[in-house]
Amino acid sequence: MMIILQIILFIVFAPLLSGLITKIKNNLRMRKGQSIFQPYYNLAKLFSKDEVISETASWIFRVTPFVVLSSTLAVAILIPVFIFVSPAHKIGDFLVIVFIFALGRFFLALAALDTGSSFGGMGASREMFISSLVEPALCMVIFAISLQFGSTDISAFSGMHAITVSSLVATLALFLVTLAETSRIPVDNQETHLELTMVHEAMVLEYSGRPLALIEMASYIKQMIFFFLIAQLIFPIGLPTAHLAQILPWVLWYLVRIGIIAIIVALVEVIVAKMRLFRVADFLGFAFVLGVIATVCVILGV
Amino acid sequence: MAIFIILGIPLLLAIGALFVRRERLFGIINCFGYFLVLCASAAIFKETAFAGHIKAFSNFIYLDLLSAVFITVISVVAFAAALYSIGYIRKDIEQKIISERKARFYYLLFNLFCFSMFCVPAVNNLGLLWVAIEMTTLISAFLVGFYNSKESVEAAWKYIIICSVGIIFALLGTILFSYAFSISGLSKSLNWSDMVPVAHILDKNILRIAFIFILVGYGTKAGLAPMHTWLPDAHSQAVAPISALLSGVLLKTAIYAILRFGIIIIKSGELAYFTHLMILFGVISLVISSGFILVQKDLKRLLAYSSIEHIGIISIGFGLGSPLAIAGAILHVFNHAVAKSLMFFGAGNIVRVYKKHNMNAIRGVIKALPFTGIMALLGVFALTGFAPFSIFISEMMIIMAAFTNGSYLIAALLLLCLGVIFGAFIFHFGKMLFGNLPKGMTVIGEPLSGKLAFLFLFFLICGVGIVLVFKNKDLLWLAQRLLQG
Amino acid sequence: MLNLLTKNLFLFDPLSLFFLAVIFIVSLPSLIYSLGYFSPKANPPTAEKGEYSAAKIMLAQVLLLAFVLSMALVVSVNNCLIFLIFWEIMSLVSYFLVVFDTKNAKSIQAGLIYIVMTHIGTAFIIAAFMILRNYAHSFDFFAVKNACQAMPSQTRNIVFLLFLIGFGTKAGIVPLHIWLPYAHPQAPSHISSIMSGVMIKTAIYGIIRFVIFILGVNSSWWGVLVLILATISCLVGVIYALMEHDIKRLLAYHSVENIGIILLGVGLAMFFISLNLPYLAVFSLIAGLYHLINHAIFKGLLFLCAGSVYQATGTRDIEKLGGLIKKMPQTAAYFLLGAMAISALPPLNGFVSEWLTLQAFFLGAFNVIGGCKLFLGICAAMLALTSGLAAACFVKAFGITFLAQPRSHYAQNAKEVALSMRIGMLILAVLIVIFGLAATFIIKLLAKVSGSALGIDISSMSFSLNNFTVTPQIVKNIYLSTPLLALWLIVFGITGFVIYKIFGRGRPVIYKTWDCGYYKLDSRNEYTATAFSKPFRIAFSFFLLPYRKTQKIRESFYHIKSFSYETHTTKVFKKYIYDPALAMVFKTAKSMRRIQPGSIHLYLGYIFITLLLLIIFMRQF
Amino acid sequence: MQGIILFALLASTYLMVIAKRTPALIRSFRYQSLCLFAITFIIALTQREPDLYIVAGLLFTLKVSLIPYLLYRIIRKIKVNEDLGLFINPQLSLFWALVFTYLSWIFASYLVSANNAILTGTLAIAFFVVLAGMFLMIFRMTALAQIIGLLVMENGLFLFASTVSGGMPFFVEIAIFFDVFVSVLIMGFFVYRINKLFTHIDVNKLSRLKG
Repeated sequence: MMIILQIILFIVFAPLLSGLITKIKNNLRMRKGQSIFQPYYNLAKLFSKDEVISETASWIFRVTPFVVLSSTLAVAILIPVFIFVSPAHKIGDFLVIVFIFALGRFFLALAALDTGSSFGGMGASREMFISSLVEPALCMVIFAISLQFGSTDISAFSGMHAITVSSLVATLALFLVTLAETSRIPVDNQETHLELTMVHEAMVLEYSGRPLALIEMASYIKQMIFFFLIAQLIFPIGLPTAHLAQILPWVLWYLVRIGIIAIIVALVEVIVAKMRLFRVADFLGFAFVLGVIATVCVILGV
Repeated sequence: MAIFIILGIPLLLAIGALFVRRERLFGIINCFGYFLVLCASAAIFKETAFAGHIKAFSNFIYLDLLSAVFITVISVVAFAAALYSIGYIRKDIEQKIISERKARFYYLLFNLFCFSMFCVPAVNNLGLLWVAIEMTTLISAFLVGFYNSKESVEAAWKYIIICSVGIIFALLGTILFSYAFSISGLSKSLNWSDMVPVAHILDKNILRIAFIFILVGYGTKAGLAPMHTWLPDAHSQAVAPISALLSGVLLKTAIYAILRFGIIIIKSGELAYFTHLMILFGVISLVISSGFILVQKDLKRLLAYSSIEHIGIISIGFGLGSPLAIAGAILHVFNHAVAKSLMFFGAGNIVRVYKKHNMNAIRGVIKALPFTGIMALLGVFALTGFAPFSIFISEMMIIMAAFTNGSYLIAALLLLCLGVIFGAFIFHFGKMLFGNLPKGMTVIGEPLSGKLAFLFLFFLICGVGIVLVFKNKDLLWLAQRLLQG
Repeated sequence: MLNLLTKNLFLFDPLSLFFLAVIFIVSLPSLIYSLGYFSPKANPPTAEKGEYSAAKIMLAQVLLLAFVLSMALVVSVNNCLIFLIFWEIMSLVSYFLVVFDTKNAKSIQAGLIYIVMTHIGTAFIIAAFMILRNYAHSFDFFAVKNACQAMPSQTRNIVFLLFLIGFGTKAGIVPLHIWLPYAHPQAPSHISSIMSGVMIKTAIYGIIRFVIFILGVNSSWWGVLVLILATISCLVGVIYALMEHDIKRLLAYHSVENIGIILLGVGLAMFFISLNLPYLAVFSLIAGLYHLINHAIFKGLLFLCAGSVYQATGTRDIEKLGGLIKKMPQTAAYFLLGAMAISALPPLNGFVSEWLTLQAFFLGAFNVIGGCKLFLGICAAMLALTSGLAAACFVKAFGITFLAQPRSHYAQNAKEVALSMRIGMLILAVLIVIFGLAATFIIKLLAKVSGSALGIDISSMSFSLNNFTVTPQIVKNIYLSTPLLALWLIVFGITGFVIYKIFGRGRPVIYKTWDCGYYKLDSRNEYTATAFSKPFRIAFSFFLLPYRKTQKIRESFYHIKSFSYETHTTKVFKKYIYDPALAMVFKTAKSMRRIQPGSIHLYLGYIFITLLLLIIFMRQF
Repeated sequence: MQGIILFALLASTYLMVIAKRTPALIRSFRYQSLCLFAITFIIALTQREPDLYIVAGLLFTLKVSLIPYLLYRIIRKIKVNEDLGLFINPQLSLFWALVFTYLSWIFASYLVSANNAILTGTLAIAFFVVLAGMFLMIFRMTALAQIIGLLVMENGLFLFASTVSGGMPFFVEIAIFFDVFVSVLIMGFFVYRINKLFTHIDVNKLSRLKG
């Protein structure tokens, strides 16, 4: 029951988030910009189109969208949204999330190589490069957080807690990681299809129609999950008991928090310029260092 | 009296070699003769091991466990060499390298050589011991210069001159011993069995000097660095079976001589002195030989240097002095003799087929000579002390003893040098044995006798290695009895 | 005093049994596989006919059996000397297997490097045993164990270092790993899978048995040292693997990496023992052992797959391959499974053990104080980096080898391999899944093993809540349930598929890959492995020191007829440690050679001088 | 009486050390052996031991007459130039000889208790002769010189033996004589061969086997 609710929540709101970000960005750039609901229109359009599959592609290419989607959803049910503990918290903890995302990414990269177009290969190479550099930073952040809350369980820090220096630093690090993971500027740029800059888009270049829709959906959800994690860290709130009356306003507040994160991301995307690929190493290195600092702060108890 | 068989048969064969016309037949007779010798030596070993020492010929001949061990080693290698010679010499004749007459000459020398070597551990009188060893030099000089090429004659010359010089110092040492004996107011005698009981009352200073002469003198013959210089020349030029005898046994006889005097030194309460000198020479030999082995190009010289290395290990073993080390060293004498003979036989076959000593020009032996190739490959591992072959055990014992004595430096050095030498050997032999056949080379069959010799030795290598792990108690017991005399 | 042997020659405690299990789990499939691999008709296209004559195959099988047997004996004897003997036999047989292809100069060189490195390692082990024997006066494990209690800590440290170097050489810890990428690729593939899957594990056995079980950890820097070395091994191994395009060498480098991960578990165990945290010690040793057996399985599988690819195509260079997933679908599937497992993707076994290892770090960090927390954290982060890079590497390995279009005639006419080979691979593939899903049971078993290895009573410790969920510590409510995870993944996957079908109208259109209008898109346009690994090459250039060779042949200033471009990476350890050392040794040897110029007078001089010196310094002796 | 002979022996040894050509060397070797014979004979007279007479006789037949004859014969057979080929010129050799004499004196006095001067002297000379022989072998190029050097050492040894311990047991003595004789024969044989193969007997040029 909870699981269904939660998934529906994610599926419903994730595209909206992305639409929101795009809208804000456009407005900040003094453009009118598309409507917030554009992502829904896109998805609908993609679902109605029929797909083209490369003749060199193998079953890997066909199976990938489902793997990506299912891995993302699997993470989605590990996140405590409605009540204090996540609906499926017995499955795994914070670390497991990292590994599950890796699963989806692995297949996406393979699919990109599968079609034999050099864009795909390029995208796969870059994606794996970035993600493998994200790993240590993310791990360090998780380390700092779990050290602070004494457990790698996500629910552990979903509750009410004081904002300390360490959690601030950790949040910053997590934020940088999120930019990389959700293929945002300065690491990647979702809006362009210029082969010099694109990473995620290059991987999914060969996809069309419904599979593309599924992959897009998955990436929206992934983004929402990461925003949620940041939100939990920076805007801690008490969690309601299982009464529906309490849940609804809480869900609202929950969305608001995520919205705020989205706005910040949009701002960052507007002010910052995209980096060269090889600068990303430094960028994520910085995130890693922040993680270390956060850990030190925890150890010092500030 | 087994000792008569041991000394007699070689002489008889030597005489026989002059008269028996057909070398092929004689080769087989020879082989049987040495088989008898082997059995006899086994009997002697048994006797001495339990009954203590044997005397014969009014003290001319004196056998205790030590001499029994060396006699056994000699007879084993001699038998193998005799076996191997059959095929080897015949091939030489077929290939017109030597004539029938020369073949008989070879057998004559072979037997005389063996006789002289058997004399060394048998005699009691130290003067005669000296004579016997000098005899080995003189006879084997012919065998070194056998092929009468420039190299072989040069080698023979160096061999005979350097060894004679060394041996003269040995004689000087012997005289000094007898001097020490005489000034202690005892009746004039050079009998070892007379000297040992009174060793403690002899003049220490003279003994010390005397032992230096002995060590340098017989050390030259034993190939201890830096007196080893004749050894690679001689061994690389000699006839293959003789090379086996030279480095398998001849060196050991010299070691035996050193030990005889060493026992007197020890009995006179100068253990530390003996120990230090032996270890010193052992270490020098080990280090120098490992260097030479690393950059060697000539196959037979390589093996010769490895003999120097093993002599070094043996003398370290005796130098360490504890029963464990002695056991290891004695064992090593045997194991090295066996393994080295095997390698020299292999080298002999290889050189015969490839017509050259230079290892860089030899490739794909396993293809050209499958049997020899495999044997050589296994032999390399046996020689460099790889389990499960017997040398591993003996080296292990010596290293163990080094650790137990707390002389960690020596142990470390041993391990280091053994590592280097192992690497060098695999490096050289890996290139030689494996790889493709050179052009125009065909697969050649090998004589049965040669194969038998290989198998005999290889059986000993493995067998001893495995047996000794289980029989070590008795071995230690032997070792303790060994230096009692 | 020289009792080399003891009454009970064999020891079958849980540790030994565990390693026996590992050995046979990997060896049996390889044996099955070898039947097909060695069939005379099924030669690599490149190798000339009759490469494997009947006699040679016979020999190979005998050696293989001897190899397995020797390994089994190594892990089950109860006596240092016998251990040493079987250890040497193992090395010897494996050497013969490495140089099995005697015509190939490469394999001879590989064998040389391998056997020499091993022998050096053995020398260290011998030294350690001898020191131990001085205290125990026996080679019996338990006698030694008892003697170790009374040993001064200085000696213990020395012995520990000797063991670490000795076994580290065999295990391939950086910087002692250099033999591994040479030796493993040269052996026949099923042998490589045994060598890489099992043989190097015997070294881990040695470390656990002799350092933890017998010697006993007494100072915490041991664990720290092992952790540091392990971390370095992980990173170096995986980075080199990324640069590697010979598929078997690539796998060999991954062995270095995985040995690092295993040692992280072991090192943590040592660390926690010295801090007296028994529960964590047991837990992290479980993690290590779990990864050990996992690595044995999936690395075995991957090597077998690589062997199949080699046999089908005749090349090991992945730049020449591609599109094999259509030619040999089953092999591809197995390889994919193995790749997923080794890059720690849920819900397979590699994921479980890496999660356990990370968890061990985290739980440890909760319990230690101050700087140790940070140290553990950074180690954990490095492990994460390693797994990320490993994933990247296997995307490359699988993608370039099996996907897209064939890059050369090698891959063009490849066929699926013989049945027996496929069976061999299938068994291991199944095991991968089982070890992923049945984590809790296996952990229960491993708990016994590590408990007995560490000499800790585990009856009071709980490692699993219900039968499907791993819970290191309930109080911290940390859970992992691979079956559930797998279930959900499948459910969601099906959901996605259903949605796809519901909205679906008509069949998908099959058409050429989009080629920007350049209508002749062929395999030459594909992304190569070199290109794929370029970002990593640049990011880690400080360590890899890449350099390129370009050569232009120009007709005129304006027209370049041909242009060749190569890029290489510098093997740091080889170039800056091993080569100079070797050069030095040879130099000294050469200079030593000068003392023997062939002049007999000089030789006589030596004798004379020796004599004089001895007489002069007689008093010194 | 003995003293004079010993001195003569010493002188003959010096002559060998400074000798430049082979015949001279052999001649002085003959003198040396003669002195040795004389000493043995005197000891035999004084001690009235039948063995010693035989030993002396052997000494005369072998060392004084037979071996030098053989050596001369070799020289005549192989018509190489009779130059010894000196590494060190006679003057320097003489200097070294003096040094050796001094060394051997020290050595001798170390061996025997001080009061017995004559014994010490004999020992010193004996040891010096050995050293001189060694010197000849090291610093003279030709093969013949080395043979003679060996013989000289052997002489010194004999002197040594007969002085310190009144000679060896009889049969040993005989065996040693026999041995020496055989060795000389064999060496001569090899000298022939060397001359045949290399057309010279300059053993310093024999350096094909090295390293």
